[in-house]
Amino acid sequence: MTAKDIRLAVREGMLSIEHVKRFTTNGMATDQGKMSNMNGLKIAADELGRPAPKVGLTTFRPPYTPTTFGTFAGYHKDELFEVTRKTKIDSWAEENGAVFEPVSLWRRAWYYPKAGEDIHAAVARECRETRASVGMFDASTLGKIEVVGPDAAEFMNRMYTNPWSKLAPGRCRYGLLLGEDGFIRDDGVIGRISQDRFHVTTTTGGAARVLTMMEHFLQTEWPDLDVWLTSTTEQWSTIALNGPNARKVLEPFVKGTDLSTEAFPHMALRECTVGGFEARLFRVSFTGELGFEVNVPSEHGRALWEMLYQEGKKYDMCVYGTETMHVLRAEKGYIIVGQDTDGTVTPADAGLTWAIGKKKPDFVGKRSLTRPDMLLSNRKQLVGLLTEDPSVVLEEGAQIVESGDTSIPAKMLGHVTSSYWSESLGRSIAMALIEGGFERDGKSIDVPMPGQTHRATVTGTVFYDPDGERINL
Amino acid sequence: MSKFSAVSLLKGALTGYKNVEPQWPDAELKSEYDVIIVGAGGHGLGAAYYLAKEHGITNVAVIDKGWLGGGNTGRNTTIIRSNYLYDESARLYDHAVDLWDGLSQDLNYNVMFSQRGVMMLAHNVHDVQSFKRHIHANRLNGVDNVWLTPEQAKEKCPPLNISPSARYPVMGAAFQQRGGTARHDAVAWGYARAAAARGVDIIQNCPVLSIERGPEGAVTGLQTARGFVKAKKIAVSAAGGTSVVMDTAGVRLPLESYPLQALVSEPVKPIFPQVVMSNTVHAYISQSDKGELVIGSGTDQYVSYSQRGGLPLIEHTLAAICEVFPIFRRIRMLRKWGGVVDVTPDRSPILGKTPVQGLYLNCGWGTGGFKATPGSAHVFAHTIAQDEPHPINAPFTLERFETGRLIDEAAAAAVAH
Amino acid sequence: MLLIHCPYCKEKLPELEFEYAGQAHIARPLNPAEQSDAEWRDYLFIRSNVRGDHAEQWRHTHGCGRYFNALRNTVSDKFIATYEIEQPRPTGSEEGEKSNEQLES
Amino acid sequence: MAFNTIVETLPAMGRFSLRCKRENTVAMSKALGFELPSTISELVRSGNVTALKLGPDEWMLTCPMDERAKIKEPLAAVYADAVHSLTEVSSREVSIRVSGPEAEELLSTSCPRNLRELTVGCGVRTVFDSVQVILTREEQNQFRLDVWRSFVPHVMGLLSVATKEFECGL
Repeated sequence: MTAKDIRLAVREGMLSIEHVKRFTTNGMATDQGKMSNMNGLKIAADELGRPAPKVGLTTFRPPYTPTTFGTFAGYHKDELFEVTRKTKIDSWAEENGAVFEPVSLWRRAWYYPKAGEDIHAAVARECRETRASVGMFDASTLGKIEVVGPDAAEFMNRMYTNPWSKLAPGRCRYGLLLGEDGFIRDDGVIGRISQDRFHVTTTTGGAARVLTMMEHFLQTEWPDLDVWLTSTTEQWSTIALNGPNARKVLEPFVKGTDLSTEAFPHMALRECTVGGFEARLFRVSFTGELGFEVNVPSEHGRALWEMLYQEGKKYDMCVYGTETMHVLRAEKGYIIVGQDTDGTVTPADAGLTWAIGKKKPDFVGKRSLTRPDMLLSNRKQLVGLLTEDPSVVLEEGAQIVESGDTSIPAKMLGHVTSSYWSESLGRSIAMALIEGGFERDGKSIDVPMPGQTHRATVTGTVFYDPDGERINL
Repeated sequence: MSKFSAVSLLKGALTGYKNVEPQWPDAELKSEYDVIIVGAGGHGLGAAYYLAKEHGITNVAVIDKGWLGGGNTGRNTTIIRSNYLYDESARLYDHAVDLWDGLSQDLNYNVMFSQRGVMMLAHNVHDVQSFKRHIHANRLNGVDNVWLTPEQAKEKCPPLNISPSARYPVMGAAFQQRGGTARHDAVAWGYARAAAARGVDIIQNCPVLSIERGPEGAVTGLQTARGFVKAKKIAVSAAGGTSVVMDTAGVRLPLESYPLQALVSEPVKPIFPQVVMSNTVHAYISQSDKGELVIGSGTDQYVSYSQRGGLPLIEHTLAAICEVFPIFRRIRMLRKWGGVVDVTPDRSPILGKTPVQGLYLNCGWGTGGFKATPGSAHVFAHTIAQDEPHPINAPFTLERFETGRLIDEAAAAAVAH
Repeated sequence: MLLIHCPYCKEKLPELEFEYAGQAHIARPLNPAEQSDAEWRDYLFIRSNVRGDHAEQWRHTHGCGRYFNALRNTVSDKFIATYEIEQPRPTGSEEGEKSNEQLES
Repeated sequence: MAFNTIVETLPAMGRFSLRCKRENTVAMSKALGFELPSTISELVRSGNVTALKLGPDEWMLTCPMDERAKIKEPLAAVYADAVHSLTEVSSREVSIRVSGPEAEELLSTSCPRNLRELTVGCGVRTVFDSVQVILTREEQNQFRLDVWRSFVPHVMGLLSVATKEFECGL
C-alpha cells in the first residue's frame, strides 16, 4: 500500500476515512495503524483539501497488540475446554465398556456393547433382555426441582398444563410445560411428596432452563405465592429398573413400603429406604414395562447400582444406555421433547391434549393456543409410520411427501422425528410430524431418499402393547 | 459513469489513474422523491438499484446517518449460504445465492463472490438428526447440501480436528458447495455505484429525524437533519436503528437490538479452504483473500447500540476455535469489532408492508443478513414498486407475530433430551 | 465487562454473575383469556428497544439469585440505577449515576 | 519461594437450603436456637451448625451428617405456623478447601470477584470459571468452595493447572 493508493481512493469517491481504510486496507496490517494511520490520514486530508481533524480517524479496536488465540482461550483446552458432567454411576459404566454420548453438558452411557457387538446388535440385545426380564438404566441426569410451600400446587397449576390440586400426596403425574408462546418446552414426571412438596423432574437438557423460567415467573409475576424452588438434580442418583422382573430385583432392598401393585400402583411414589439408603421410590415407566425409579442421595448411587446389578444376575438383567431407552419409549409412543417436538409444536400437535387441565382458567402458554394459526387443522401433527418394507429403518430427519409426488421442489408434508429397528416387533417403527397427520391415519405417504423412495403407512404412535397391560404386572 | 473493463483498467494503469471518477456522486438532497430508502447498507442500496433497474423507478434517494456500508454490511463475517430448513427461508436465501452468482457481472463491480463451500459441523446425535433434516429438506427444495463423514470433512478442510476423543467430536458435517463468502464493502460500493449510475441519489451523513404521516395516515415524507423531504413511499432498511426510526411513524416492532462481535487474525498464507461453522461450540471461521482468519462470535445477552461487546464471548469463541482447529492456537488476533443486530422473536426477518400506507420495512435479520443481501433487496424493491409482496417475501410479514405463523429456524433446531 | 450493582447484595459485581432477562415493567395480563390476539402479541413480542435509557430485568443468578430491574443507557452501556423488582422506574439522577458507575474492561 | 497451598476435597456434610419470608425469620431462628444472619454473605455458627445467608430469603445450613435431625426436626415442628422451604442438598454438593499463603491468588485465576473484598468468616455464591459455587473465606488464607458434584472435576482440574503454573513461578 502506497500514498498513491490513498490518493486514488479519494479520487474514486472514498471521501470518508472509513471508506479509505476499507478501500486501501491502510491500518489493517499487524501494526493495526500505529505506524500508518496518522500518515494515511494526512495524505487523505491533503487530497480532500480538508484539515485532518475534519477528516477524522477510524475507530481504534482492541487488542492493542496482536495476541495469540491460545492466550484468550486460557485454561480452556482439552478436558478443561468445557465442563463434562458425569453421574456417580458413570465410572461403573466406563469400567464396564459403555460407549458414551454427549447430552447437553453431560456425558451419558449410550449403549453397552459386548464383545463383537456394534451399536445395532447391542441395542437389539438390550431391548430384548429388558422386555423379556429386566433392564437397568442410569437416569440421574434428569433435572430435578423441589417445589415447596403452601402455594406449591397453585404454582404448579400456573406453570404446567396439567391440573395439580387434586393429585394426592404419594402419587405422581406426567407434566407438560409450555412457553408463553404455547409451544412445548419440557416435560417430566412430577410427584407430590406431601401436601406442600413436589418433586419435579425435567429433561436432561432442560433442567437449568426450566428452573430459570420458574424463578422468573415466581419472582417477577407471582411474588405473592408462598412457594420456593430448589435444584435437586445432583442431590439424587436415579436408577430406573424396567421389565417384568423389575419388582423381583428391587424388592429385597426395599424397607418401609410394600411393592405389590395393590399397595404401590403405577404412578405411585413412596419415601422409604432402598439398600439401606433413604430413597424416593417412584413406580413409573418410560418403556411400557413394569417400572421403578429409585432416587437415593447421589453419593450412594454407585453402591446401590452395584447391589442391584448383583441381584439382577439372578434374572439375566441387562444394563442399557440412552439408545435403548429411546427405542423402548418409541415403541410405546412416548415423546422426547426436542426430538419428536421442536419449538414449533403445541400439545395438540403432539397428541397431548389429554395433558391439559380443561377446567384451569390459565397456565403459561394457554392464551397462545387460541391464536389463529394454532387452530388450523393442517398443522403438523405427531403420528406413527410403518414402512411398507418392514426391514427399512427410515433416516431420522428424512422428509415426507404425498404418495407418488416426485416433483422438485417437492411439497414437503413433514419429517421423521424418531426411527428405530424395533426388536420387540421384529420390524422398523418411526414417528413423524406431518401436516394434517391425524386425518391421514391409515393412508400412505412417501419418504424420498437419494436413489430410492420408501412408502409408509400413517398409524397411531403406540406400537407395542397398545392396551398398556404390561405396566400393571 | 464509465464501465470497468480490461481495456479501461489497462488505460488507467498506463495513465496512473489520473482521470478516475468518483464511484458514486455525493448527491444533493432534492425536495421530493418517489421513494426514499432509509439506510445505505447492502440491503437498502440494493433495493434502490433494483427499483431503478427492474421497475423503472429512478427518482429515488438512499439516506444514511453515516457513511454508506458503515453498519452491519461492513462489519459482518461475509458468510453466504442458503441451506435453511423451512421452505420460506430456503426460497428467500436461495434466491439470494442465485443473484450472488451473477452479481459481479450485473453490477460491473467485483464483489469477490467465492463459492468455496460452507461446512457446518455436527458434534452430537442431536446435531446429526437436525442436519440430516436440513439436508433432506434442502434436496427436495432443490438446494444443494450434502452430508460428509468426519473423514470427508477433514479431507476438505485439513486443519479440522476429528479426533473422536475431543470434547465435542466431529460426527459429520453438512456441506453446501454453492455457499461461500463475498467482499462485504464491495457489495455496498458496487450497488451504490450501479444505483447512482441509474440516477439514484445517495445521501450520506444525513440522519433521519422522523417519518411524517398525513391526515389519512399515509406517509408524506421525512424530517432529516437537512430539512423536510417529500416522499410518496418510504422504505426502512436500517439495521441497528430500525426500531428508533419506525417508532417515529408510530409503528412498534417485535425487535431487540444486540451487539454481535467478530474478529480477525493476522494474515497468513492460504490454509483454510472453506467456511466452517459450528453452532454447538459457537464458532464460525473462514479465511479472507488477504489471508486473515475471519471469525464470528456470538451476541451479547443485553440490548445495546454500543457497537462493542464483552470480552468473555471472544474468549469463548477463540477457545472453541482452538478446540476444533488446534493448529490456530498460536495465531494472533489483530482486532475485534462489534455491530448491532436486530433480532425478531422467531429470528427470521420482517420483509414487507406495514400497517402504514406507503411505508415498507426490511429488518430483523439477526446475525445472518449479509448472505441475503441481493435476494432481500430484489424482493424488497418488488414490494415497494408494486405495493404488494413478491411471493418469496410474502410469508415474512409483521402480522405473523399476531397469528402465530412464525418461521422459527432456531426453534426447529431445539436442543433438549 | 460490565460491573453491575445488585440492589440486594448491595455490591457492584462482575457481569459474569448476572443474566439479562429482557425489558422491565411488562406485566403479564391478569386475565390472558380476555386479551385480543393483538394485545397478546404486544405482551409477548413488542419491545421498546430504545436507544437511550432502557428499563430492563437482570438476575443475579450466580449470587443472591434475585431478579431486579436496571436503568441502563443502551448507547454507552452505562448503568444509571438498579432497583428492586416491585419498585417503579426511576429517573436517572446524578447520584444514581455515580453509585452505578460502570467500567469497561 | 516454595508453593505450599493445598487443595483438598472434604468429607460429606449435612446441607440444607432454607427459604422463608422475612416475617418468619424470627420463628426460624427461634426453632433453630440461634439467630439467622440478616446480611447477605454473613455466616453464623452455633455449635456444629452453620448458617450462611445467600440471598434475601435464602440460607445454606450445614451440620455434620449425623446431626441433620437438629435442623430438620425443629423446623418441621414450626412449619404450620411459620411456612418455609427446607430442602436437603447434602449430596448435591462437595466441598473443596483451598488453604495456604497463595490461596486467594490461586482462586483468582478463575473467579471474577475481587476476593480481597471477601472478609474472613463471610461467604457468597459466585462463579468459578463457568461453574456456580459458594465461596467462603474461612480464614485469611483458607477458603472453601461448595460445588455441585458433577462440576467438581472441572474445578479441581482448573485449580490443578493453576497450581502447576504457580509452582513453576509463572
